Amino acid sequence: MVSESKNSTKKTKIKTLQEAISQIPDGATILFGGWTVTRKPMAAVFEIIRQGKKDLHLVSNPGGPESDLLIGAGLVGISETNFIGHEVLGIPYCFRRAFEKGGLEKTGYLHDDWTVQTGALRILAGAMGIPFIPTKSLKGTEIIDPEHDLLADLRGKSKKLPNKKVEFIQDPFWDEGELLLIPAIKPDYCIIHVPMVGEEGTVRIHGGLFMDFYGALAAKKTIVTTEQITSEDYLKKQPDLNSIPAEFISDIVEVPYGGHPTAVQGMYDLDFEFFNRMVDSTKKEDTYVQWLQEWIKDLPDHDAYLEKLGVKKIFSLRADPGLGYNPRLKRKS
Amino acid sequence: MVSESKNSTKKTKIKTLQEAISQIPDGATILFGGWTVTRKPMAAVFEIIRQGKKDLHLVSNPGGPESDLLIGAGLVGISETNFIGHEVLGIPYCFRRAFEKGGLEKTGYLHDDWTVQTGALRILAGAMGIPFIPTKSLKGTEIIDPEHDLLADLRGKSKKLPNKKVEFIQDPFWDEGELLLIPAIKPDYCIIHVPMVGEEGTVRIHGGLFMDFYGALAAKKTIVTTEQITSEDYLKKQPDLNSIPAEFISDIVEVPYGGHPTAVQGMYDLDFEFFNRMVDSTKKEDTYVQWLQEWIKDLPDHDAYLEKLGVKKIFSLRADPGLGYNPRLKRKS
Amino acid sequence: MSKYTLREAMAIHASRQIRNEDKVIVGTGMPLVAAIIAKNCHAKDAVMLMEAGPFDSNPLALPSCVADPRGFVGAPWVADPVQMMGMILQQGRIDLGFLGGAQVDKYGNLNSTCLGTYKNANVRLPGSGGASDIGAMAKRNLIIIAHEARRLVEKVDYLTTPGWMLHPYENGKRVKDRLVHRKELGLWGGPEAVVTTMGIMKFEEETKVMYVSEYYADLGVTLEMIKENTGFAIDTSKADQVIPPTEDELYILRNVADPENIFI
Amino acid sequence: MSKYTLREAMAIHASRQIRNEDKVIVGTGMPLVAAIIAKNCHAKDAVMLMEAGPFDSNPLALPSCVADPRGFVGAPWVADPVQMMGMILQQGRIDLGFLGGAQVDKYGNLNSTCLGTYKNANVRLPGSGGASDIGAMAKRNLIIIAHEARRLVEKVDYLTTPGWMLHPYENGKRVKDRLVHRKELGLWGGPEAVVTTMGIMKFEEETKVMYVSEYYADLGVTLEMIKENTGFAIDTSKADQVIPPTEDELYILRNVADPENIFI
Repeated sequence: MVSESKNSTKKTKIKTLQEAISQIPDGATILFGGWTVTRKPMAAVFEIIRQGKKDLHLVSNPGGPESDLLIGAGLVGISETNFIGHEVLGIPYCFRRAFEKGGLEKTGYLHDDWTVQTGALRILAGAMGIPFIPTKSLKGTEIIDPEHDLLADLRGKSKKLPNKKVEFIQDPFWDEGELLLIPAIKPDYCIIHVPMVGEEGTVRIHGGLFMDFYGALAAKKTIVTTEQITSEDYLKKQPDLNSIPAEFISDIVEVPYGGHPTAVQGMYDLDFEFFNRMVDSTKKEDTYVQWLQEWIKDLPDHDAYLEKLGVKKIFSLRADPGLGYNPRLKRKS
Repeated sequence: MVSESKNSTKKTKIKTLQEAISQIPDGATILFGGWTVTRKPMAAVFEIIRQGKKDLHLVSNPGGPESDLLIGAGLVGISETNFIGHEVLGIPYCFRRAFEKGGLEKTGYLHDDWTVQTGALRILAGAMGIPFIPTKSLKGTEIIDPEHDLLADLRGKSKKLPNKKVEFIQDPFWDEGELLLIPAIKPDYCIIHVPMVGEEGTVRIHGGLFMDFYGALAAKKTIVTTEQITSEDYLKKQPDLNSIPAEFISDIVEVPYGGHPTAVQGMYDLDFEFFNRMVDSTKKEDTYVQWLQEWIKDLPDHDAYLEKLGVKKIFSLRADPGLGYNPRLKRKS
Repeated sequence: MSKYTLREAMAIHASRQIRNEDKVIVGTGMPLVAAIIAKNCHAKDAVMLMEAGPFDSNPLALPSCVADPRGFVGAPWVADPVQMMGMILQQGRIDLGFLGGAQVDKYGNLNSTCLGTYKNANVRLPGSGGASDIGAMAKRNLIIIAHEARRLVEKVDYLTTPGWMLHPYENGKRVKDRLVHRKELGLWGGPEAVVTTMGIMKFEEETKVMYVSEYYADLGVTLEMIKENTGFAIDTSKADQVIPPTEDELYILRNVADPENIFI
Repeated sequence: MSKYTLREAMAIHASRQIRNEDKVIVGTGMPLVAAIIAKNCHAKDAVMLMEAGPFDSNPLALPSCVADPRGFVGAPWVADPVQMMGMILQQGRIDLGFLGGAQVDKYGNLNSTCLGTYKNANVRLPGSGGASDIGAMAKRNLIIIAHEARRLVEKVDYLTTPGWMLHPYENGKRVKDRLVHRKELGLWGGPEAVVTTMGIMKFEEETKVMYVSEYYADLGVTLEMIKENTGFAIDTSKADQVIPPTEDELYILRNVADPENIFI
């Protein structure tokens, strides 16, 4: 009934990675999609490092290599998250160093600990446009101990932080006793990496969505990097498979292997070899500086990164289309 | 890695409609899936009428013909809902009668008005296992006026009702001012009708899920009636298309055209002719009694209902597989 | 020029309130008709949403209701009501809401619950549905209603959907002798226009009282007729004649939006 | 009988805690290995869940983490973390949680946040992840940890995940001189067993203090060794020898669950 060939006045959202990242100001609150070592928007993270964005406020829940690498590069002021780590791929050395041996005092890095559930619910509340949401978690833990609240001095002053970490409340409705209210997360930017986006922004993700849908809604702007841009008409044929509508995507960037070295289900597996070398480099500040120089700063852009990676490596990571990962990959070095 | 041919100890959930409905006690709180005149579990509703369940407590949000017909049959004690109606298909006469001209005093029917958003959030809170959730809706309306709260006398006494209708709260986190807390809905039973279920209970719904997923989680038990039972192996091939996991389904009942006379996207369209006659009958108590006798009570079961409907009628409603509805159906009589 | 009815005029003038690129949430009936006209005329990029789930709907046939499979055709994504009403709407991401109702008062408050008293109604209506939420949380709202004195009233029998001026609650009780601007309750948005079968009403900037902005002079409607058919004293001093429906709009309404004459 | 290691014994004894038809939520590492053993041995109907989304996972290869595409294979449905942790877990629908950590204390409280003081840690760990939530809200919990005196401690350096006895909060402050049963805080469930590299610990019905229930006598573990390697005085008076791993279990562990030796 509505004519297919609209005389659209819409501006294209398609940008280069440099353009998309350059709009992010220092101090921005950023939620990275994906989950620890899966489908993280690594090309975008590397471009953030290249552009040297400062004083970033990370709210990924959980964080993975993107958080550890940004902390190690000295670009993070605050992180509100339930986890920063590489799962079985090693220790998040940069994050560890930031805490240990007077690290916090030296760097001024502020960390706020949460849990997977409460981190997810805080993003959900952001997506819902409500300032808080109740949870039955956290009771009896030290996560809510005000003595450990590194953000205490900023609360009530910074508009980017909730006035309190949590609030206790008695259930007025069903006699369920005491529970906690936790504040919404309100990111300036959400950055996600996905297998497929329509030219207007409809997102299709295979398998786990993780927090990407909620993050895209919670954020003021959402930048999506994608393996490929496809036609909206193709995606419309199976709307039940689409994950985020175009209206909540601000910028579209095509970056093949933009999740490397993390895994993108159905596209390519985790690059265990590369990942291990990357994590190894973070063991010490100077080796990490070298790694950053070699793999990020000396390269002008993601294309150059891929060229350096090489065709053989890229093809070796390809996922089995039936399984979504690469069953022939050697996982243990 | 896990062997496909499990030596399962699981009991089958597959039952007859009579068996599934007979477990429901009088006074049960029931959430019917679907949305107004789409994908309502009508065969189950008709069986509830046949079995004469009394004093039901309905929490469908919104309600459609199922609510109006049950109210008209004198089987409903309480309804907490944002809407009871047939959309463009006429007036919900039974519900209207219950309110008008001393109807409430005569029948003792208690109605509690909500909105689509707050009805949905109340079910979401139930699915989340939290006793309440905040909303920015309802402010300034009479929906929250305690003078209109027909359930006021029962609150604090009945364990099936929240102690209060709403609670005002000041946002302690983001200076967003006053908003409302609304109580979770905790149904005893959720009853949904779907196109397809695996033999263990994995549900696949095409198009709109409405509140079915949340309802299935919020309820203590979920009965699913389905056009067809299929194999779990078939459904596993595209997990991204599945809607509710088997673990949250208690009972499975195969009832072809179990949504009739409402529409089931991709299967059959709304039976406008039948629906109109049904609604016409509800204009007066005696004509509705006759309709109930003819179409429900005089028929032993859903099979007999379908036989009475006839093959020609059934085939005439079939949806175009590309469109999901029947474009040739005459909608206006 | 073709002849057209007051109801057709209402649908077309309502459609003109939709701007290109608006995300507009529409309900069953005239709102759907108006949105489809707009998408086929001046607002091709408008994104049509429905509370039951369709998102960016591009239907080939007029949906009977917001959950009709017809409304899911051409939609690139399907929401559930929690996502649509609890996230997208509540976050303030919907530009325009389309509302109907049995009564509207001079402040744009709507009633779709009951006529008479709540507990012993003369007429019990289906209830809010999503109207109250949309009235509270869309950035702008548009009301469509037949122009009759029993519908455009001084005060609605029951306030289902918030307009501009509202009774606040204090200590859980509705303060009936005080009216405040919706902003004082933390509500954004508000009704922008009321499109009736006689014209287009808007609201005074200061007082938020309804006045006649345009009227269907082309259909013989006079300002006197509007006064007679309005249940409160309405200012007609600023009223202009509407720009009549175009041939294109009428064609789209009759042949594309509602060829089955379901709502028109 | 084949030889096997303490770590292999730990994986197999942990797997035995899983009952058929349990809905069990597992994390990266040993929990995944144990769950896969259970599903291939005595608990074929167990439903394996992961916090990142996989629901009823039936992997063909050991997932590297809870978001690894390997974990999505054979799953009939995929949750998002709000659904998994904010709905399914919080509603009390998960039967068994599998937890690890850097320290566990005598009440089954776990630490996965830091060693030393929070603000100036000796070792900063990745943080709770889903552990704290699972410890709070699964119906039963199982802890897997290497048996070392620095890990089984009198009191955890930081309480990430609630066990049995907890300091309550009053007026927003943690009351450090009072310990209460988790039920007093409205928490259900609680840790059922701690499976280590030396044996299986349980908790006294009354005091909720950890004791030795079974030990790996088959591997030469003695009760003295357990006492020496436990950071608090542990009751060994009720300890039985475990039933050793079967050939089947060892075969499954080595050839099906973790043939790549990723965690074992």
